[in-house]
Amino acid sequence: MKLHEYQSKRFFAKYGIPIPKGRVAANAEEAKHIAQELGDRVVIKAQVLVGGRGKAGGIRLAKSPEEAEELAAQILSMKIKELPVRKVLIDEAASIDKEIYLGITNDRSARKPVMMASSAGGVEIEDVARDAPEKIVKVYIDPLLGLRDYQARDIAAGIDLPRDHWRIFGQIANGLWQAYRESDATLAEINPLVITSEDQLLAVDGKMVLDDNALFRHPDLAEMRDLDVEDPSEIEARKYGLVFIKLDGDIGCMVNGAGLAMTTMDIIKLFGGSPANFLDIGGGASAEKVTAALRIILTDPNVKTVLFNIFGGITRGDEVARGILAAMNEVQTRMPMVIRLVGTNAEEGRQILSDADMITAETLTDAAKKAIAVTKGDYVQ
Amino acid sequence: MKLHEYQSKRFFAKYGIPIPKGRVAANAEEAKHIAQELGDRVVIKAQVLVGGRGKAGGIRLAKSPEEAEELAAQILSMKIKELPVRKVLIDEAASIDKEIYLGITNDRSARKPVMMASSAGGVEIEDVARDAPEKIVKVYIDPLLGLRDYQARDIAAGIDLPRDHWRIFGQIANGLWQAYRESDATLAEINPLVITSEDQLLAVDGKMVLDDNALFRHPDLAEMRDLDVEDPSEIEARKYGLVFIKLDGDIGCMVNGAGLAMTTMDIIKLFGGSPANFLDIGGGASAEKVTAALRIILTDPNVKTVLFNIFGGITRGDEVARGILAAMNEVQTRMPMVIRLVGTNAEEGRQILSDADMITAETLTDAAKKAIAVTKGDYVQ
Amino acid sequence: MSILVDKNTRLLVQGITGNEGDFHTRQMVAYGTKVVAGVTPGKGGEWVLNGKIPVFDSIRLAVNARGANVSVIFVPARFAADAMFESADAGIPLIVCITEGIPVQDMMRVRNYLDQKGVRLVGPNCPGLLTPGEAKVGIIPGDIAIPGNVGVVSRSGTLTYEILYALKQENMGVSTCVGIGGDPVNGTNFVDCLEMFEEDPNTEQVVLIGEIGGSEEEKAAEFIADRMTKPIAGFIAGQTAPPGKRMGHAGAIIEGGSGLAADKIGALEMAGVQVAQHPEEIPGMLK
Amino acid sequence: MSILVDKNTRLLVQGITGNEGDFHTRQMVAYGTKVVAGVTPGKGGEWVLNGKIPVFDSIRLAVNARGANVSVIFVPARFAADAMFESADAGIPLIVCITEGIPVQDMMRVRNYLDQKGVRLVGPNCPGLLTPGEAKVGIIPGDIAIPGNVGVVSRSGTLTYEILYALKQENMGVSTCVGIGGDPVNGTNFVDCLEMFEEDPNTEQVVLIGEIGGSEEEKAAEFIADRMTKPIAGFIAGQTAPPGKRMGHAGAIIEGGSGLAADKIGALEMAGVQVAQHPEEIPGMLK
Repeated sequence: MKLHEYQSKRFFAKYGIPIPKGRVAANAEEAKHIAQELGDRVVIKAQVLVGGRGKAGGIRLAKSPEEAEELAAQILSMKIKELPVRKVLIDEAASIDKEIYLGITNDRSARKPVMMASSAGGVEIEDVARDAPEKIVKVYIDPLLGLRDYQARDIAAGIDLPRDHWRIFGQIANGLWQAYRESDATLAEINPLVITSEDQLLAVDGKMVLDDNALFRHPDLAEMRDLDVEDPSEIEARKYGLVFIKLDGDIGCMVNGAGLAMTTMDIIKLFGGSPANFLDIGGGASAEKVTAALRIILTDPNVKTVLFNIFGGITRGDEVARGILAAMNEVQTRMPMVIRLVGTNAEEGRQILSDADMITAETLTDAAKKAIAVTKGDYVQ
Repeated sequence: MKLHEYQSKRFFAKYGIPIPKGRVAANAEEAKHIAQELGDRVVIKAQVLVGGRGKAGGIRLAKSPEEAEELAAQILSMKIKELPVRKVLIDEAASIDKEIYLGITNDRSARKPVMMASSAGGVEIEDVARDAPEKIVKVYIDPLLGLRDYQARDIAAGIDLPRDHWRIFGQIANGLWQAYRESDATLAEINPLVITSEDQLLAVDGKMVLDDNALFRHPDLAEMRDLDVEDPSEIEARKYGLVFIKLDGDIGCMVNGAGLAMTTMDIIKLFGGSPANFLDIGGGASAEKVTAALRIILTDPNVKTVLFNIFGGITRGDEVARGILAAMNEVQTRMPMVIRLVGTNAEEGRQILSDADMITAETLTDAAKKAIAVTKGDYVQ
Repeated sequence: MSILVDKNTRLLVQGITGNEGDFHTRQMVAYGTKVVAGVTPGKGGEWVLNGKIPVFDSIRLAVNARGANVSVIFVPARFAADAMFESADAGIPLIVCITEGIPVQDMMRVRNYLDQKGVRLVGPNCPGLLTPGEAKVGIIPGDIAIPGNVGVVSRSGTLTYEILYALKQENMGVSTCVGIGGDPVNGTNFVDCLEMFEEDPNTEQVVLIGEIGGSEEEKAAEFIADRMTKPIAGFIAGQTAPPGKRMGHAGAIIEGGSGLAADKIGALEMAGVQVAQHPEEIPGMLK
Repeated sequence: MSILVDKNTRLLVQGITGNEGDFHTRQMVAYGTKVVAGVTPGKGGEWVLNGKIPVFDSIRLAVNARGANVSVIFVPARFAADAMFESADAGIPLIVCITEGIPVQDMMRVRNYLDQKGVRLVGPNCPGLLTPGEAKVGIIPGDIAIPGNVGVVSRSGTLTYEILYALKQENMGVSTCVGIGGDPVNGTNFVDCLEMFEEDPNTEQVVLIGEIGGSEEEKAAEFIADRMTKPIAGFIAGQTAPPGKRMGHAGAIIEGGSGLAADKIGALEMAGVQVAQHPEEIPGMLK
């Protein structure tokens, strides 16, 4: 789950990281008031959970409250990468001498958090990693011990930060570690961390991504979730404990297990079809879950066929078949269905489904080929 | 540094440990008001930093605000083990079904914090350790990982706590760990942790001892230091970076180094004398420190002789001697002095002191014997 | 022979009285696995499975009383880290964690702690281990594999079953199947398993099932090129997965252009692994 | 021969530009110790001691450039834990921490971490190490000991000097003197040193100087009874110390009736140690 810039920065501030004075506005008039309070020059920043706001015109400098009002109105009427801008952050404008990148993320190979910094701030760290990897300094943090002071100094030295900033940089690095740690973040990033012309360090932009699995520990942060960023079917799927990801093909997929679901998509593609989605219904295949999953798949107008791929495992195939039938009955659709069922009592299950006029398959390849044929209209029983 | 009961309990409450409603009063009238607010039955508890308050009459139950006022007045006029009672805590009285001990301290052998609990609460844990050690359950806490939930459960099971209290006990144990950890305590203790007749867990008494070496991290806690508990000369000594402990003999000791200072006391005793104090003036022997130390020793009317034992080490003996003379000059005393000086240029140093009519010695035994002789009035040059 | 679990496995089930724990304990016992104890805090003293298996309040009590040498974890995600710490502290040398959805920072702490203690972890978010005919530790259906000489290691659940099922259809047996799990930070990885399979005299060939995300398949390829003598067939799921999306498994995500299926397939093929286009090709690739 | 430090010691000084660090670095260099580098964050690039010793911003830089194998710490107490972590992470195998007044919870974390890494710590709150004629690491005055066959281990500072001085007066030489420090949680303890002295061919007898507080002397007595063949003379300071008071050293306190000098003396005597009534008796007890 991503936090907005203003949420991230407020959270950082709790851990002693200096941020610009600023507030959030949902309309132009509010923006004007905030600009009046803050004084001369303010920055109006679109609060959307995608990159590239700047290029899209979502970050603008205003030299008067009136200009702030006008620009806020403009930005609030924009869509950036299809996401509507619902809020703008009005920040005191900083005069920037130098921009630094400072972030923490999980390094899965090292199984440790890694703090990264670069003297090339203000651009995406991935771009720096590609174009000038030598500019990135990394330290691995022992998850049981936390960031140590010497590590923050090593980073400061590594990005050639002037020595008179080392102490405050150490505090900021430690604050960022605390923020990351206390929120169960998977990413906590200040980009840019600027040195102002008054020689102060200031976190001008901030970004946090939280671990969805850890939100139970952070109900206050979980409440900040912005649903705009997600496809409505993906949100709907989460309610039922399903994982759904919309794609642009025409064969809807319903599979139990993430690896098998990916494999099902791959095999459809391999034989010339195109998957409409990734959908993992998880363990078992209860009528309730199948019903919800089917409804979600059918909201996609591109879908021409639905392919079920259920590896029964411990669940019996006849039970799965009955669950599917119950779901069909509930949803009432005429969409063609290809169902592959494997495992204990799979034959009985397939018989039940055949009897109900569904297309069944035994192997994965067979199922994929049948689904493609049905979609293309050249399926022959 | 010890915290008072009310300070400890307030600190515990920050970490989610349930404590009785209550407030502190410095006079009887306040005590009455607090009792009125709290309702029926209150406990009036002397806030002094010594054990045995209860036996001394420093903890009393009041059944009305008027009784609270009267008892508070009594307690506030007491001295407990020579310490004046300056504050009383007025707590809502709990109806107690069962008393538990729960504490964390440092185990120096294990080099880990240890959490201890006992179903025999309400008495000193040292007494339980002596009389019924099998009643004490201990778990060692990995200082890098912290208390784990299963350890709290192990404790709950170990003291036969009914299972329906395990969850809340786990929260209390974790809160106590956090309190200990966040305050750099060397002891954090709830005694008793009671089960009330309403079947609630409640920390009725609390005690914290903080690590003096870590107080720089906790300026808010450091401010709570109660100077009543310490000898005024010990407080004065701390100001100068000296460690002074008053004893009841008549030979004042001034030594550089803690081990040597103890040894000097031991050797005085060995040869039939009696040390008036432990005093470690630390590294070197600057005139300023020696002056302060001498003043502190001389505040003790029992002192008849002062024995200096300075192992010069890297500091030159002649410099030490001049420092001592400067201090003498400053303090202006006629107290007899025996001075033992060893190390580089020690001979020159001893010469300087002899010339100034002081008694010098080369060995530790010689010095002790001379000091004892001077004290007894039978010293012959 | 086999790796990790066999007929000497004395299994302890953490969370034995929960729905999952209860169901799968029955399955494991039915398979013939020696389940010696269960642990559910607060339920110590009960007996489950018709009085066959004693339940303890803590791992230490269970280990003292019953001498378990493997623990399998079915407790909910929010309690799973503690369950692993408890097992490790009680001296269990092999922990198999089935639980899905454990916070990744928990897993970083757990993994670093277990490494210090020299405790092996399989999972989390994995189907567990199966040594056909000897022991089933976790949730892999027992009837889809027969004993044999193929070692199977996989990041996936049902996809693994798919492979086992396909092998069984061709009458090919398995030495041990290890589901290492789909989380970004886990215990035992591909290289660990390949090393054990290389050492295991009863494993003659290996199947490796990877997926998008991370770089464990690339590390496996490196190890295979350097050290493996036994033939390997592989499959990588997620060739059609879009970047930036977690494909069900917390670890299955293409990030900043890394973790792509194509890169993994390339690395494995360079190391001499036969990579299948779909799982049903696997049996045909083995001898 | 000797233990821990000798002429192959390549020493790094943490906090070299502070008053203490500067003063004692001069003393150590004057003694002949090979001081190869200093570290003071923010002063990297400077040279101290008339341009003889380079200063680095971090231990890693210093180790990379100068190959230090021992580090001695003179930084203030609030920075000392970090200094020890930094040295350990940079791969220094022996850390000698002179600093006094380090919070005990810091020391518990440091000690547990160093143990994981297999790093040896001497101190904190100690005078350091002296192998007469070879290396002086810390603040023990070099001129109060001559080379010889007596190993000295002590919890104290100036009291240790007292013993060294007394030995020198009798023309008795020292193999290595180890000040293990007066803090309740420290690194190397009596048993560690006794074990090393027992192994060291050049040490023929040992002096052990303990004090009140803790139970390290009792553990030493146990080790001596079980394992030591070399003769030992000892002294315990604090026989007249009142209970409940910290006698200068953070670790020198009699708590709840334990840590008493009498108990320690008794235990050592039971183990065959000759315990002196005062330090000046020690030389006469040795052969």
